[in-house]
Amino acid sequence: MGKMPLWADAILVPLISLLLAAFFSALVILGIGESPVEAFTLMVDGALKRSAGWGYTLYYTTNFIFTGLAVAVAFHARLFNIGGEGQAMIGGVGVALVCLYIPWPHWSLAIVGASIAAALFGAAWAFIPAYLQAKRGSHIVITTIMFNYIAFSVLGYLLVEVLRPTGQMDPASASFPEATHLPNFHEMFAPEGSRMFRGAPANVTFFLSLLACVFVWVLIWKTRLGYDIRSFGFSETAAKYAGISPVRITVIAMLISGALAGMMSVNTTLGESERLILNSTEGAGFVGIAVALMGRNHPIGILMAALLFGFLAQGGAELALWTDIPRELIVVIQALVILFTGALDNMVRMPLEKLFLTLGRKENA
Amino acid sequence: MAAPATPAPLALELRGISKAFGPVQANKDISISVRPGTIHGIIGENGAGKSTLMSILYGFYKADSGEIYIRGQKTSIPDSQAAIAAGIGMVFQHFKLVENFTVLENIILGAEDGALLRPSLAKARKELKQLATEYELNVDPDAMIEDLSVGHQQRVEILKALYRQAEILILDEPTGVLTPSEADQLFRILDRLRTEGKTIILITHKLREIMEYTDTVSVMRRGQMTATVKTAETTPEGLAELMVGRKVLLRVDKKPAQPGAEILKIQNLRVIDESGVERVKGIDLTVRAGEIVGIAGVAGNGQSELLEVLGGFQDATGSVQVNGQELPLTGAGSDGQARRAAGIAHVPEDRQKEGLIMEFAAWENSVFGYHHEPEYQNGILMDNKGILTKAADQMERFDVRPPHPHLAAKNFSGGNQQKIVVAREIERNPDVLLIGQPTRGVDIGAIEFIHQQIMNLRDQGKAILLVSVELEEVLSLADRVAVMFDGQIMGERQASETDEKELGLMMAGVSGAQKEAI
Amino acid sequence: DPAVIFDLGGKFDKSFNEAGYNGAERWAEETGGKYLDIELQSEAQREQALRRFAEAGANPIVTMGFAMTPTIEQVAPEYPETKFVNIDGWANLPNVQTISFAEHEGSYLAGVMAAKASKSGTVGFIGGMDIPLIRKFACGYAQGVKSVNPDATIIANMTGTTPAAWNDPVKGSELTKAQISQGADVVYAAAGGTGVGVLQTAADEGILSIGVDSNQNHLHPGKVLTSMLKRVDVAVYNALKDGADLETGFQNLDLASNGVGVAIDENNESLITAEMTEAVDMATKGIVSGEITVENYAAAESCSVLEF
Amino acid sequence: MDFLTLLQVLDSSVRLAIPLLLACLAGLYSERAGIFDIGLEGKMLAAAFAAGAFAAVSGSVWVGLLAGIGASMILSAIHGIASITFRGNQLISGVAINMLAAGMTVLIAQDWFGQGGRTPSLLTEGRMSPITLPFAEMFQSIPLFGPTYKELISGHSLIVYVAFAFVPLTWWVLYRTRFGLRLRAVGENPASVDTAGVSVIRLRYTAVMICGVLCGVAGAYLATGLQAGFIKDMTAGRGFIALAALIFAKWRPWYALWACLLFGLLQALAVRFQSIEIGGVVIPVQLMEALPFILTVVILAGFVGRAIPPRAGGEPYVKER
Ligand SMILES: Nc1ncnc2c1ncn2[C@@H]1O[C@H](COP(=O)(O)OP(=O)(O)OP(=O)(O)O)[C@@H](O)[C@H]1O
Ligand SMILES: Nc1ncnc2c1ncn2[C@@H]1O[C@H](COP(=O)(O)OP(=O)(O)OP(=O)(O)O)[C@@H](O)[C@H]1O
Ligand SMILES: [Mg+2]
Ligand SMILES: [Mg+2]
Repeated sequence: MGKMPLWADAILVPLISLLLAAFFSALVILGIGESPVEAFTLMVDGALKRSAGWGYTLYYTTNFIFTGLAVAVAFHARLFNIGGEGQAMIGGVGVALVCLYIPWPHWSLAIVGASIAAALFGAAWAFIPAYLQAKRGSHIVITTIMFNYIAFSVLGYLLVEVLRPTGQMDPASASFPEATHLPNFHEMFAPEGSRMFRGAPANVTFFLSLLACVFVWVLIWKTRLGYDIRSFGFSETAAKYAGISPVRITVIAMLISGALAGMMSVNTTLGESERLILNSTEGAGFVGIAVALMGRNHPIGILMAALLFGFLAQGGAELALWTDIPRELIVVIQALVILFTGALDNMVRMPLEKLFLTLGRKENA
Repeated sequence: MAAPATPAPLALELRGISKAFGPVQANKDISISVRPGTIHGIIGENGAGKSTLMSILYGFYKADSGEIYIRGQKTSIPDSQAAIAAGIGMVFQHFKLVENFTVLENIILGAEDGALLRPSLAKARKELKQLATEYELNVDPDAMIEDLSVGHQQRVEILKALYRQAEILILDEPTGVLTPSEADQLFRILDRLRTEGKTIILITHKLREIMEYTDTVSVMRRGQMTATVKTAETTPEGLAELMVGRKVLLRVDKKPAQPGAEILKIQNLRVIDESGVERVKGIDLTVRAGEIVGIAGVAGNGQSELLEVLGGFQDATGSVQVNGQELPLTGAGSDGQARRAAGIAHVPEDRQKEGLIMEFAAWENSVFGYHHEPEYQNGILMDNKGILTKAADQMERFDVRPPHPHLAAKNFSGGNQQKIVVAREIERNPDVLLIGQPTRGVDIGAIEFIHQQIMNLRDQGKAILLVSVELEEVLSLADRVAVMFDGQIMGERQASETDEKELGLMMAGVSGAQKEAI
Repeated sequence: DPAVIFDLGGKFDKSFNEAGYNGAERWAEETGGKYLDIELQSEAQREQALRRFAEAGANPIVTMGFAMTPTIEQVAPEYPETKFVNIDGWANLPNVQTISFAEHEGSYLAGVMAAKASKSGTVGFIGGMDIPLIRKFACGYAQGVKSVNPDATIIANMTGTTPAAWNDPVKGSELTKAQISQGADVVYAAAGGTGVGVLQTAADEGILSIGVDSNQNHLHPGKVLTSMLKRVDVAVYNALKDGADLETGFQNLDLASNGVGVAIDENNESLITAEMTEAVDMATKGIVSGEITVENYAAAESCSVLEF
Repeated sequence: MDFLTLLQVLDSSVRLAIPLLLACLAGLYSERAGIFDIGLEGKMLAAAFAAGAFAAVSGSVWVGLLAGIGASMILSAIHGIASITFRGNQLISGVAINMLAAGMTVLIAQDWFGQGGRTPSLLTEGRMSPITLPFAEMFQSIPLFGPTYKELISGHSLIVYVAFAFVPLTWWVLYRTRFGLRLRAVGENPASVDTAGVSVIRLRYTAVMICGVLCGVAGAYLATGLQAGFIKDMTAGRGFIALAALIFAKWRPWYALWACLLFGLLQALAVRFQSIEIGGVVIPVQLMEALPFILTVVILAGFVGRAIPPRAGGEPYVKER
């Protein structure tokens, strides 16, 4: 049935789209009077040629994997969860509570406890929009947007009034106990005395995010629940015919989605800042939307897209370090990548399809 | 079927039309000519390319190559606007109406006079009245499309074409969704249009309609035009063979029924829908083992709701028993999975919206609704390999074409989609089979096959409840026929002891008792 | 070369970070020197920026904002040869210079001026995000107002509870209008970019406003009563000038050391009465000599004259 | 709350509601035509920047307004190309446009003015001045009506009145004109429009462009009406609130007006009454902050029920696959 070979569809099209995005980014950089070649070299050097660069890239990647998966799971049930940001924030509250008030003997237990708390809190934050959508038909796009704002207020209140140690200026919780410190890549992989990965925030949570990819893949394509979710996503009437309860699937899909978004805070809150801070999510919830859409809602695609956005985040930081280019340039580059690989994808795909079709015809003839 | 004596210019001529959708060659070098004032039939299997050809003529698709001549003039039809200007109107198989617009709004859409609506609406209203009297095309101009029956929606489509002064009217499977009386009325209208000199192209899967109403007929197969003949000079059997490429049994081979115990027992069933309207008003019905009970009736008289209740996706009150077991009709235990567990299998009326997930591969669809059953599980995961093997085998046996389990459901033709659903439900070996509109829009090759499967199941002693708007189908399949009107059962007849005329009267609300009293 | 790390608000936030930026630019202009800088974009970059600059040999590394403190505490010991400066922080390490400001004292002076300028006896305060630092401003301001007019009403509002509160001038305008309608005729904006809206609306509506951090008097000449100066620019300038030799340890820049104060220049001369100047001088003297102690919200976590 | 306070709160509601209303109507045109648009925020932001920049440079608010509309329309065109011509995902396109605007505005502003992503402050000629309606002073002595007329109805900038006028105008266009009929149809069932001989593509582009114009006006109002220049991210989520209002309004013009006024009112109340004390308990400011959002959820759950979007919304019109 395919009009194009699989490799072209999965690799060639995104590649050309990326090149287009790069081309327009270069134009923008030229426009503000800087050198695109230099900028690109800096980004690649800083993000991919140093172990610490990789440590940052993978740290951001971890965040985007979680939020991307969160968006994707909801998407399979045809639910548009824009609330990843808020769910991750509240997930962070769960992490903080668990780490501050339970004396964990070892990080391996702490990460389990924190993951469960993050998932539960994130899921709880997704529950109300899910329930309202399922039972009352309140549009989930609005309710999740609203819940992002509400989460911000909740977090602000908690940090200013409740969790902040007296005398501390910073609206942040106390630092977590030493025992909860997650091993980072430096501690895990660097040989004695080596500077490999030093200072980079990538930590063991990265592997947790890979596990989450596998989990989502199995869940969606290998289990009854996944079958239910996809059926419901494609056709609500058919799902009803098959005895799949729309209310149940809506709620469950959103709970899983919220849990995944919440688990991002294991990486940021427990893995990086080791205390709860106000802006730990930094828009990763929104980037997750782009990641999921670009990754075609498939864990492998999401992993690739998350890597790309991780690279952009880290490469952008390097740019900001060594040049005078305003940091917003990275936002523009990200936007162009999303635009060309996501929204304008057919611009590349359609001519390629035609090309392959004529090539195929010629071969047959 | 009098054809004009003098050779007037052709109303329409297509020369060498080809069209490919990506790798699929939907039309290959097709030529056809149609004389004015005739009804020209087009038949062919599902996916043969009939709709594509007509859509090209109507400017909906663009042909890759070929020429179109209208009344002898070479005409280029790049879009529907050009087609309309050339006097072509088309009633699509899937109507192109805006559901939440009124009839009037749908009629003027694209054919407004001037930038403001009010004058256009007034003018259309007047003209509509005239057309209504002229052609017996009555519809309430202010009704919402979504509130109309399919038959009325079709009238709107025809009115749309007439309002645009179409000289050539294309109808794509117009009777697939109509009741017999609605179909009769449609053909009366078409007849009148023909006598006025308009040209009509009729796509249908029903040989009877071809034989009764058309002047000439073209047969398509796999994107090509295989023959064009005068209707008077052919036979149904001959056409069927041209279509399918082999001999087809046009009659169901039916052995006498051997009814056994009561399997399905329905008492005082009532359904009130979301908007508070009572759709089913107290039905009593039983179906016994080894028997097919057919429900006839004009669409919208509660048959759909009856099936939905039994299938577990509509709440109701009253009592339904299967094998003596009472089934809950609301709340927990009343969903589709509980029904399946109770031994009810269900081929839904709308295969695309209910019976299949169009984006799922055939193998995934082969367990749709049954995917929770232990036999498809492998620990906490689904036994996808097992399902795939089974599906491949099932597709082979049910002659699903192409027999590729990895193909998405949407890539099968309507008939083959239906076979996938029928195979899934029959293979369950249920005690009760509910089956709604089993052959709607399905080509005759597939109809033959599906009917045979239903018969086999009956002969294995299963209870079958069949709902169809095709009286002919109900009569030829069912052993007992119940007619529904306005949410009630007007009466029951043995299929062998009744005919279309009597059933038709009952469908119109003339109760059996009344008639007997006469 | 030295390096400057600006906090998430960015170096053009019209207040705190921008003051630092101005100091650095002044140094660059005067000495022809060059400095590295970065505007942080994410939390994870804090450590990255410190390390990368330290590894590149930058010295000293000036960081803006208290949020850098935990990271400095972590990174500074690994680069003992590098001097770090943390403005607004509290890090206590041998190679770190920590600079804090007595914003409450400066705000107190602003409060004194506001009370003197107010005819209605009602003055306003508009903060950015509701965090302790901003309450410190508000509390000092309120004390200054009360010192002149014990019956004065102080309306204190925060723009929001999220970082967006620093960049919502429209809401700043609305808050200003709301305060005006409640009788305020002087408003003090400690709200970053949101303050732009406050000052604008105050000017439009014909009341007086007070700027913050940098000298904002020039934004609406004759309509901005004064600006509470927080001499971050001086601190940064000095740090860069001292270079690698700078003295580490804890520095509190208060009124006495001219680290905070109120701006008086040609743009607001016309608004300053002799009486006002006198009151400000008195208060300054009192604070410097210790006769007046201004309650510090950050230390006490409460404010006796203002409820939040 | 006394009468004057009430008036002031309402006055503030109006000001806060206007950008929402314009963006909401913009979204209405686009979504009614079947093109979902979560890029309202970005378009407003781009317009605010362009309006601020050009008004500053030219000294004319009208040049600013035109520039704002132009900038917004460029983004609209991108959205159109992505979602109409190339049948891309409309949500992705919207996300990209929001980010593009957030980045480009600061980048260009910095490049042009070097003020850190701000435009220079506008002087009077660069700003929209409030219009005092006739008789405002004369009526003032009439109780209730007088102050209402003077405080609430009079004294807004031209765009406020234009925005209000757009509500009935939009209603009229949508339900009384040929264009409106086709627009609604193309959002419900594009095939019906196509087979009726009307170009789906042209209709949708028109709708998307109208959306651009209205977003442009909204953005220009922010930068030159409510404020005196552009600062980065100054839309502060208003595009998303407008989107919420649009769904809340079930894609209808009059409802959109009420929805936006309600959101404006909620925001005005939160601005006006921070931390109220009820029965000795001080409600934290964070709760007041979140109140508009909480109330939105409550209202949505309790009163509005299922909002059915235009049926073809979000789906590209694909004839041949
Ligand atoms: N829009 C389309 N895009 C791609 N392929 C199409 C499209 N429409 C039809 N096809 C393909 O073209 C072929 C002919 O389809 P067409 O709809 O013309 O058949 P048909 O004869 O009308 O069948 P049916 O009897 O089921 O209505 C089919 O194989 C189908 O897969
Ligand atoms: N847009 C499309 N893309 C790909 N295949 C299509 C498309 N539209 C129709 N088809 C295919 O064309 C064939 C016939 O399509 P069509 O819609 O005319 O009939 P149908 O509704 O599937 O069947 P029936 O005639 O039984 O109702 C089927 O194979 C269908 O899957
Ligand atoms: Mg067809
Ligand atoms: Mg068909």
